[in-house]
Amino acid sequence: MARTVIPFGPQHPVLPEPIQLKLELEDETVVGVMPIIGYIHRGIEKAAELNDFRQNVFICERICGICSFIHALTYCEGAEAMTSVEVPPRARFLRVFWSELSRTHSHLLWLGLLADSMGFESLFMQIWRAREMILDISEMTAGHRIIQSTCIIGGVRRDIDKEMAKEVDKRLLAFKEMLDSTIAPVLLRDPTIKRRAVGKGMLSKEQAELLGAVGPTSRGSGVAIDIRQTGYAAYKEVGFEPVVETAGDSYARTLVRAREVYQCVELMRKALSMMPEGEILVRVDGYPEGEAMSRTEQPRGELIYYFRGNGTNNLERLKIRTPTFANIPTLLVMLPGCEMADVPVITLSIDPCIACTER
Amino acid sequence: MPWMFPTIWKNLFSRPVTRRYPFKDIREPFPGYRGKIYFDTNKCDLCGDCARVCPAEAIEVDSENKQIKYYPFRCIYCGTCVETCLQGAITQDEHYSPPNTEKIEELYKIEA
Amino acid sequence: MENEILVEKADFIPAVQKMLAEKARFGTTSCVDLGDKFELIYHFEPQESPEPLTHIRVKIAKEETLPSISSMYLCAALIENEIQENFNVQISGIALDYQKRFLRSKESPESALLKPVPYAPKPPARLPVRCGEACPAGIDIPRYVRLIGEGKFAESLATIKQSMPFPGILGRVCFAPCEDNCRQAKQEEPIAIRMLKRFAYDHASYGEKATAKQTGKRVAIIGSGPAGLAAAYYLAKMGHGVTIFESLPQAGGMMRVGIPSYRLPRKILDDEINMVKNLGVEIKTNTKVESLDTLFKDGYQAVLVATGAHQGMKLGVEGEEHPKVMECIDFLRDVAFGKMVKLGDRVMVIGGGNAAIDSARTALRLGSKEVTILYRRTRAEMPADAEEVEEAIKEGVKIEFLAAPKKIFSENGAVTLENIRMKLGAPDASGRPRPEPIEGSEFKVGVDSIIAAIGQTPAVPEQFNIEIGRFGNVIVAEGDTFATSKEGSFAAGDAVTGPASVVEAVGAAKKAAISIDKYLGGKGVLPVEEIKVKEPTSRHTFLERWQEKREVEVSIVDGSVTVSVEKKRAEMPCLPLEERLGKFDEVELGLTEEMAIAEGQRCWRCDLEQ
Amino acid sequence: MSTGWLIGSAVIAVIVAPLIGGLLRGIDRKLTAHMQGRIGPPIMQPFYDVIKLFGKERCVAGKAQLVFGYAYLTLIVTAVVFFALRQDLLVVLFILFLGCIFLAIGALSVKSPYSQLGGHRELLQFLAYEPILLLAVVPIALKLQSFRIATIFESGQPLLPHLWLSFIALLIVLAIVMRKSPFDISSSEHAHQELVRGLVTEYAGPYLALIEIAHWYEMVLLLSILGLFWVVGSLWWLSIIIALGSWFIILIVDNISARLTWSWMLRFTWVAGISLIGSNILFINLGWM
Repeated sequence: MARTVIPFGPQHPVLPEPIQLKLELEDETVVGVMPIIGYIHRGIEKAAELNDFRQNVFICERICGICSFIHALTYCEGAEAMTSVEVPPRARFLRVFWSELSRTHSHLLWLGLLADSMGFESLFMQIWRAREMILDISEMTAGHRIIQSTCIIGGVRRDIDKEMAKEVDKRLLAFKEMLDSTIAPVLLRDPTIKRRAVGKGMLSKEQAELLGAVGPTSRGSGVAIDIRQTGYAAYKEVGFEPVVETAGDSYARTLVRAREVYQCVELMRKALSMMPEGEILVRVDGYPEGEAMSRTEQPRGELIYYFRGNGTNNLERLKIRTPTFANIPTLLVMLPGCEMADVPVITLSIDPCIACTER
Repeated sequence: MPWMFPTIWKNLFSRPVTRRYPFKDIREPFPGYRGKIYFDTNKCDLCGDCARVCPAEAIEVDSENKQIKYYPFRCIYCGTCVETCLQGAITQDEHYSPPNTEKIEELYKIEA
Repeated sequence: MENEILVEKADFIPAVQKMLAEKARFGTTSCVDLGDKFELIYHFEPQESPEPLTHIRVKIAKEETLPSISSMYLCAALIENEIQENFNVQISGIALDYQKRFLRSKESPESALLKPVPYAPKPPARLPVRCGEACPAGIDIPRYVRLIGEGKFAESLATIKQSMPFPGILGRVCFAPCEDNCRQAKQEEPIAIRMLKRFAYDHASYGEKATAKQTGKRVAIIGSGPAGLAAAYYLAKMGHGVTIFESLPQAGGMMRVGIPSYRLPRKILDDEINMVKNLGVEIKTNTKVESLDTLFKDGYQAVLVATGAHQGMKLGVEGEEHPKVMECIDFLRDVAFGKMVKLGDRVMVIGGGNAAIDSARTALRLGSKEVTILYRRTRAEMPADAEEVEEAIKEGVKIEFLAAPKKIFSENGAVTLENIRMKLGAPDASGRPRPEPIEGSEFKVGVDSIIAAIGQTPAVPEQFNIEIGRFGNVIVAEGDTFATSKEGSFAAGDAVTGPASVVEAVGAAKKAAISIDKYLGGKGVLPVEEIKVKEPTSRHTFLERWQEKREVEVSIVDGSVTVSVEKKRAEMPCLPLEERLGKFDEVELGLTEEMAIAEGQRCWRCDLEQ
Repeated sequence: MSTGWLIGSAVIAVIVAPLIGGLLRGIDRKLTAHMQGRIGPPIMQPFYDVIKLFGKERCVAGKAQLVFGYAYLTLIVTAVVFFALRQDLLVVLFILFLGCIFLAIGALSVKSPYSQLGGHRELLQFLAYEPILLLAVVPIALKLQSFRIATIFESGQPLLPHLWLSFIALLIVLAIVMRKSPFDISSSEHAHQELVRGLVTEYAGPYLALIEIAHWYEMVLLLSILGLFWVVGSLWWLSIIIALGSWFIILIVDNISARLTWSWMLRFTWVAGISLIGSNILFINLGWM
């Protein structure tokens, strides 16, 4: 059998981010895979040590272009813990709203990319069309489509008044209607999609645990871990159940994300309706001192920030562990044995965000 | 396969949802969009707060020469300077700043 | 931070191991440069996610080396590697093998973890196979053959033991209907299934583990032949108290008295009988049971009649009562119990079954010079094993085909046999051509002894008071339950079927044991040991497997020569001919390990075929 | 029909076929865009693309590849000429096959793994559709006792009522030749695929333009073969409708299905295509059609 090494990336139309997978092929079957990261290291951890700790919010927000709000939120949670700031309740609910908005948009983006990697262009366009509705809500409420910049230390910068909340609710319902009528049936029933995803990229529950998989990747294998259960922001008040699938294949991971989109819509509507009146921002006087750890659930999984301050304007150390970084090792289990044609689908099924990974 | 058919059939006979940006049918941005940054040279008192809070170091205040340098290609349009300015000298409108072929910088001469 | 655990470098690994034991999930590692030292903080999430994190902090000097935890948490490898690169922290043990499998570290060897999960992790449903269906004992043949091919001899033996208690005996004397039905025989030669069974017994040991609780019920078994022993084995395992009554001085029945020791060494037989005894079975030798009713009176709730077929059939020719004419079964019994039997130089054996061959070969070993077998039909119709016939001919036994005795009388001090030539006629009820005498072709042969080996019938004492069939003197037993006409008594083995094979007797005894257990109020479930072996998950097609076997060798030295190597059936190593005569040493020596493995791998595994 | 007229039509075919092909590609992209709710490129976009490609630097991975690229174009054009001259249908098809093989060999002559795999897949694709294309001719010949295209024109009665099973089989072939889902295996229409348009990855500039033009020829030729199914009688214009209709069906299928793998394609085309044509042949022999 002919053995070929195919460089899948670092620049490849299927994976628009720079990760390289050196695929060892025997004819069309993948027998070995070697992920190589490190193409876009930006030194954000170091930059965060050099900048004012308040400005770091905007830097951390730009670690990832898709789940930016949640990065900002994680940073703020940690910074608030260090400066002993109590975030007003209204701000916490708003944070839930925006982070779910972020998650919805991320999952839809991913579902679109998945459809594209399967060559299902019309579904891709349809999903991104639905995503446009979410981006409109983002622009309406936060002022920007993707990088919302609404979360700062001490609360949030913008409020959502009653009128806007009503409008948002209307748009969310329209969005759900669109999902129900055009996208969900195709994702759930289309035989060509199932043929491409069912049984591809198997990851068992034990492997997911041992390899430290997080987020939908582990939930697709039946590991019920969702950091939102810890109840940061206002998740405790809003309340939710993690979405878990047990099959462990690419299709299961797809279903986890698709179901989470629906869950997000519910959470956003709940957060808006439960939101109490009051302040949205408090003054932050202190300087970060001591250590803190903050964890949140990003669309791709658990995001961990570790802070260490010494009472000055700057942080002594900021450590960021992103979910994709934890999920990359699972590729080594999922890819060998699959067909070359399934590589894009399987690789995408962990929703790799390389910009996150490299920081 | 048939589950996608109604959607594409409907799309085929309805108006496309994309727009010929920036030539035709431009949608007005939502109120509150964070777009271009302007400095009001009459109001500015060269305190330099904006330069200090700017996370991207896109603003440089030169109090000796009484001028402000603004780098739109560094700016991340977070709007922190607008919130910070006590004089209300910085404003942000609701339009995207246009693309450009070179990295320009804007110079504001402060009169006061 | 809360939940901090400050540890020294020496206590670091034990602390992490403690986290591992508490099933904590590893989150991430942070490193801080303290100028002269590094501080590493390992963050763990204990069990459920709403609980707060636990942090293990360790400070090391810059030239010191910290042990890696990636052998415990594989997911830590990537993070430790990153810290190693970014901070120049020396971490021992992580050497990420990017070339091969990315996450293999020095401490964790290549594990199954990094192999992909097959989509269908369950082994494929297996198909019924012809060899297995042919086996009267229902042994899972393809499985034990495969396990030998994989070198797992103990598991293989356990597989055999699941359905048949005497692999040592049947590995030597089974007539192997499985091999006749082997599908591979159509394309190549059949798999040497019997030899592999013997190999498994010789090269692996097996401990009886699965035994049910004692039930307190008692069963009497009459006859310690294969059927009796097998039934005793299973009944004992199902928890019943079993007593075997044997009229002969030693247990074993036809296996002891009918099969010569050069085919079945007495040691093997004794081992197998001891194995049954060790299960708590009592064997009363030299005890003849006169009546079933006395047994029931003695407190046995059930009786199994397994008396076998020990009565030789009459030749039915004139002069049969001549003193030099022996029944083969008597002859073999006498030899087996060490009685001196004088045969003389010229011996004539009449019959074509295994008993005839055994008698002839035994006669050779007793010192007879000229042993001839007289058979009415041709070799193709001989009921004896082809292999046995082959061996007999090798050893010097002559076979006179198409001839039958007509008259036996004394002439000039020797026995003379008048025979008649036969020819094959139309097929009879058994499907074999009926031999018809050719008139006027009589001829005379002078011999010293004559052994009649034309078959046996059961001899069931009348006092047993059970129904006897009209033909062949056999006990009438119900097909499924093996129950006889008498309440509480059962029958199995040759006594029911007429003379048959060991394996058929064992198979029948197994069913009879189940039936007896049900009669005694049990569930009729045989206790079976679980075997832990990985079942194959791949399904090759028949064609692929067939081609696999034909290796093609290409020699590059002298141009392109292709040699196709066909894997042949293993040849059983045998005792050289000159060492056989006069002794009763076992002729077959058993396969070597390499031969057995090669033979096991030769199997096509029709049971996995798609 | 006079020889001069035939030669004239051949010349016209060679000139007009790529124009039609390019135009169809343009309309294809526009329609696909509309189905996806987009505006899409201008209809003339394929021509702009090709013109732009011609203006680019000449860059080639290996001389052999160049030769194979030209051979592909030449052979396809030859096939079109033979078709226009109303020659033997078998000759047309075999020239077409030869051309396609040259394209695959061209891809295989480069060391790039993408190109190699693409070429390999193209051969598999070839294996999938060529037997069907070839077999589809058999029922025509059975019906008309001749493989010549001229005979179809002279026969005076449309083929479709008798040969609609073969026609459906040919639709599968059309989808493969147009490289549409679910069959866009060797070079996906958009490069968002694991092989990055494997087959033509290593062609660039003017040579890529040549390949593109050859594709147009190929598509028009295949549509013409589909048109043969109703080329005579008073309703001759139905042949154009049939060709365009089948082209439109392929577009729809492209938009409602995901790309599948080559092993599936091989199985599907062989089972579906051959059984369709086989039953057609059977029915003709039984006199049912």
